[in-house]
Amino acid sequence: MNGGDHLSILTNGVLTVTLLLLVLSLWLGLVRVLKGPSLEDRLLSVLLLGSGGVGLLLLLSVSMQLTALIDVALVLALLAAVTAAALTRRGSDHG
Amino acid sequence: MNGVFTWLPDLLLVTMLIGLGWATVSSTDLKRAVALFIAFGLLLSVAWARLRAPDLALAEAALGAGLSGALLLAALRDEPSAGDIRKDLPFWQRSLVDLLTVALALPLAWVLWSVLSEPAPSPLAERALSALDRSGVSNPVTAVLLNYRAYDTLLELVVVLAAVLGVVSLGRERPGYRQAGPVLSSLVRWLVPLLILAAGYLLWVGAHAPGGAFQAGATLAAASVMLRLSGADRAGLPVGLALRASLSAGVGLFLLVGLGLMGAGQGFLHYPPAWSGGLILLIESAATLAIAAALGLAYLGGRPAGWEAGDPDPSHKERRP
Amino acid sequence: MSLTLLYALTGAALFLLGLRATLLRTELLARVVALNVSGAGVFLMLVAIAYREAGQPVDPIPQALVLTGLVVAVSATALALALHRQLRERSDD
Amino acid sequence: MAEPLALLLIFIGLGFYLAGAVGLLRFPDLHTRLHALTKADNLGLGLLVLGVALLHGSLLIALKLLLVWLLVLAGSAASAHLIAQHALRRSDEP
Amino acid sequence: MTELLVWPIVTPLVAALLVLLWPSRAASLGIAAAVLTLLSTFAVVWEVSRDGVLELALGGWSPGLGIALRADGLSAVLLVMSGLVSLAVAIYASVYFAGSAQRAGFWTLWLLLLTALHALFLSGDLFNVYVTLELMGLAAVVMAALGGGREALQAALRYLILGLLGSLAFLAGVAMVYAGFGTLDMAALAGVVTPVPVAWVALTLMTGGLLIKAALFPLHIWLPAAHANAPAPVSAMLSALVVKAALYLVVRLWLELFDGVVTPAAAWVIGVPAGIAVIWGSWAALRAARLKLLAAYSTLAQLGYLFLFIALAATLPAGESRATVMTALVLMAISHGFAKSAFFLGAGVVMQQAGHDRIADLGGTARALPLTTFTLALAGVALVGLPPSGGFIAKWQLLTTAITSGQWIWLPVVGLGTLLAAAYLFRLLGHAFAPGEGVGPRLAVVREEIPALVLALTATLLLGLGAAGLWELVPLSAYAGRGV
Repeated sequence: MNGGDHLSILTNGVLTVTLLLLVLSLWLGLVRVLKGPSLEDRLLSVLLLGSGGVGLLLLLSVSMQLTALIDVALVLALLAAVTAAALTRRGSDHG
Repeated sequence: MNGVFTWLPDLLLVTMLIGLGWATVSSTDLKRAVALFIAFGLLLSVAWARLRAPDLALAEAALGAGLSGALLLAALRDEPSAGDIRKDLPFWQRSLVDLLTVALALPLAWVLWSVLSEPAPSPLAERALSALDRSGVSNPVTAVLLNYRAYDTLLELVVVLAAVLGVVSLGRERPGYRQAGPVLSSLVRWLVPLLILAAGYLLWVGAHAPGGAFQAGATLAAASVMLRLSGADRAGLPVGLALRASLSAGVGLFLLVGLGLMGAGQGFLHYPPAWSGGLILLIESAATLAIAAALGLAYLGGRPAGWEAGDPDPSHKERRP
Repeated sequence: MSLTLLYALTGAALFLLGLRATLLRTELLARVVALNVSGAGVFLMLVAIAYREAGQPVDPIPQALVLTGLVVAVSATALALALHRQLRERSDD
Repeated sequence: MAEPLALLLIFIGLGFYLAGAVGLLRFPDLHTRLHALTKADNLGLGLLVLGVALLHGSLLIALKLLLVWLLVLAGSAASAHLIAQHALRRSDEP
Repeated sequence: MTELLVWPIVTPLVAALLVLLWPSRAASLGIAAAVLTLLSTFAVVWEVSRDGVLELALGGWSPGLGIALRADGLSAVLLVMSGLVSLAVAIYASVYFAGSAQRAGFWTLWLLLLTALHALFLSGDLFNVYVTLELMGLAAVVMAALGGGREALQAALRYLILGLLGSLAFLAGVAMVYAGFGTLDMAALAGVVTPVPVAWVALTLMTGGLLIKAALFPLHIWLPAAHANAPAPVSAMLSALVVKAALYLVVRLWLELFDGVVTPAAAWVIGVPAGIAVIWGSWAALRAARLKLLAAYSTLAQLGYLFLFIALAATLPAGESRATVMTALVLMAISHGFAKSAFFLGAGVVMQQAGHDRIADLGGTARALPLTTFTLALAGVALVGLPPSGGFIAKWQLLTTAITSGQWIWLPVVGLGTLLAAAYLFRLLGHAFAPGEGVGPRLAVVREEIPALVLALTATLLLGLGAAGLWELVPLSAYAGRGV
């Protein structure tokens, strides 16, 4: 993922590798979403994807020179908490 | 830095998107499908960021992954515990659909290949950017949404209104949640104020940086969802006329501005350049309110108590044990 | 092959995957999810078309269109789910 | 001098991420997975945030990044708790 | 004076908000809005016939960057039809929904539907068309579900899912247009489209989406249940106007915007399903057990005729003969609009009085409800295409053009369709005139019967005798003849 001008080639290269590794760890997390077996396991990997997504956005904010992506990470973190709450409040909670 | 190496993360991301998409739509277990869909939304948000569309990344984080997920999860609550009832279509219908998919896939891929292989200059994009200083805002996406193509956005707010009026007119809201436990309650206590703050920030920042009414409205609606989850039946929404007024605020103010300008001899939605910044912020504020109310109401899933005069007043309702 | 093309083809694939599943699946919730995936595919095509390499400004018009489309998609999802709930309540009687 | 340090921090942070993901995949039951994941994630993101803050080199951005980290921290703690509770309640029910 | 294009869209929208805020005034606000909207459509058609095509660049930005509203002969005629039908429906609905729980829901959504229709007819921008399609689709689905029964909800859900699929395909086509030609403005597009692969794919995707919404065979499966189970005023709107909106867009795309791309061979892609739709729809209508189902199947057949016109026009070179076919198409479309809305409103009266709409048990209807029976018969005359209705002139034009252009195949199709239509009409009238006690004691329903009768009279007499103006109006096009 090519970046802006004032980062050195080395930094860019390293950032690309880190991006690669982070996406790779999300891949691993995805296997858990697919395998389950319980809903909670899936929730956990959604959690991983949430914090991994935040990490990816922060890395991209550097390599693409786009500080607005930090705001995106902020909103993603907030909404991940909402999703977690919604995921765990289910059928048995009827009033 | 244009070697294959820099491409690997993109390639991985793209395969992950397709794999997740596939797993989502072909999952026979509905709970699994919804969990996968939420994960899909999270990844999509990263993809928007990668394609230099931070406005969309924000909207996806709030709307796609956040609120759609919450809506689907609430719907899942109504499903019988059995979850998946799968009736297969007859063989010939399945083959027909597969045939159709392939018949569309090949020309689509070929055309995309031939059109997008060499980047063509887009005169429209240049016009949009060069007119930016007359638009009243410096974020180009906001300029398109609320100035050049403001009429689209007006109609889009009408779509939201129509959908939520549909939800309301089809039936009553679903039963609320029991009072939350200590963990969830404390989560709500700090998350709701933060969500409201974030919504205000996104609304204000939208004029010159990624953000705007839709992202702000969705974030505000997420606060309402949290309140509902914690056991507050009203989910922070107003009652009766006030609720209906906030729903119509977005479209109403848009029309007021549009028709007001027309009355002043300017033409429908033709902002005078000196005023456009202020008018856009005004419209966006009302739109934020309307979208938040609409999405919050959509999460209730139906007509709340006290929607119209004659409905039972919610304030006199007994607390459930 | 450019980044635009990579993501546009991904969008096309998602569009068709979702389209196929919408036609094949019978449970409503699954069809709604499939429609959302399909919509995401169309949006991805549009945003890919808008993409420009670093150094040039991206085309803001498709991005604004997709923002509109996202809001429309959420509204439609909400309506479909509400209809589904009413139908389920009728069948439970 | 800040750049190499930042990259190093990011790299170590990534190690934690990977470890968390592997733990999620390999550990035998929900509770060990839960702990592995949340601990590794929070540390990993913390280091990553530090590195990214150094690379951006602005105080305002650093504060915002800190906020992001705190949010994820608190959010994941609460979610982990909720998930554990949910699993517990469900195993009580049948 | 082009600012007046805003009024047919904004008037119902403002009224919808007012109804939302003051639900107790819903019916009077609705009727007032319908009157004002009708007046604004008259103003549009007047200006178009005097000055030609009207264009309004919204927000002061030139079309392309901004969005243009455009009115030409085609859109002006459809606007007036929509205005007239909706005023009749409004008066009818003020009685039909009086005191019912669905009242509040009906009026706001009905006004929003009207907004969507008029915005669609006037839109000059493809993405804006997508937004109006979604608005129209969502409002129509909710209205189709208002009956609240299981069948109605099920039909509405299927309508919603297929409708969303249709608009998604349309949007994918719009994306292809933007990728290939770099513009969304319809006039600009008409000037730059060339027969290249991307144009083909874009047209296929957009047309596919629209054909679902216009319910052309075999994509019609959602229509009969959705139209037959909705409340009568809603069925009238859906059958008369909503399917026409999708048809209108197909006409725009095939005969104007992508004029240079459509080949005579491609016309068969629409022509063959259209021919099947004519015969199959009429046959199903003949066999239908319920009155509203008969009307719904007859809509399928009539849509078949309309698509036949498109297929026929697509084989003709641009010029006078093509303009004639297009005018006949418009005449057919509006006369079906008036006739079918009259038919559904009449069926609603029968249903309210008899408590059911089983055709076999309708004996005694003619004696108990002479006015409504007359309305149904008149509307039937226009649907069959007997003189002096507008449908007769249009079908006559279809046949002569088919003969002069050597496409004999359509003659037996039209002939058989007409015979079947006559058969279902006479079967219905036979039952209605039979003695029986099927219909209960007559109540005062004049405010429901008169609007239906006026619509039926418009379809048979007014359009049949006064259609001359159309032949000058419709060929005024905002998009045709811009091609390279």
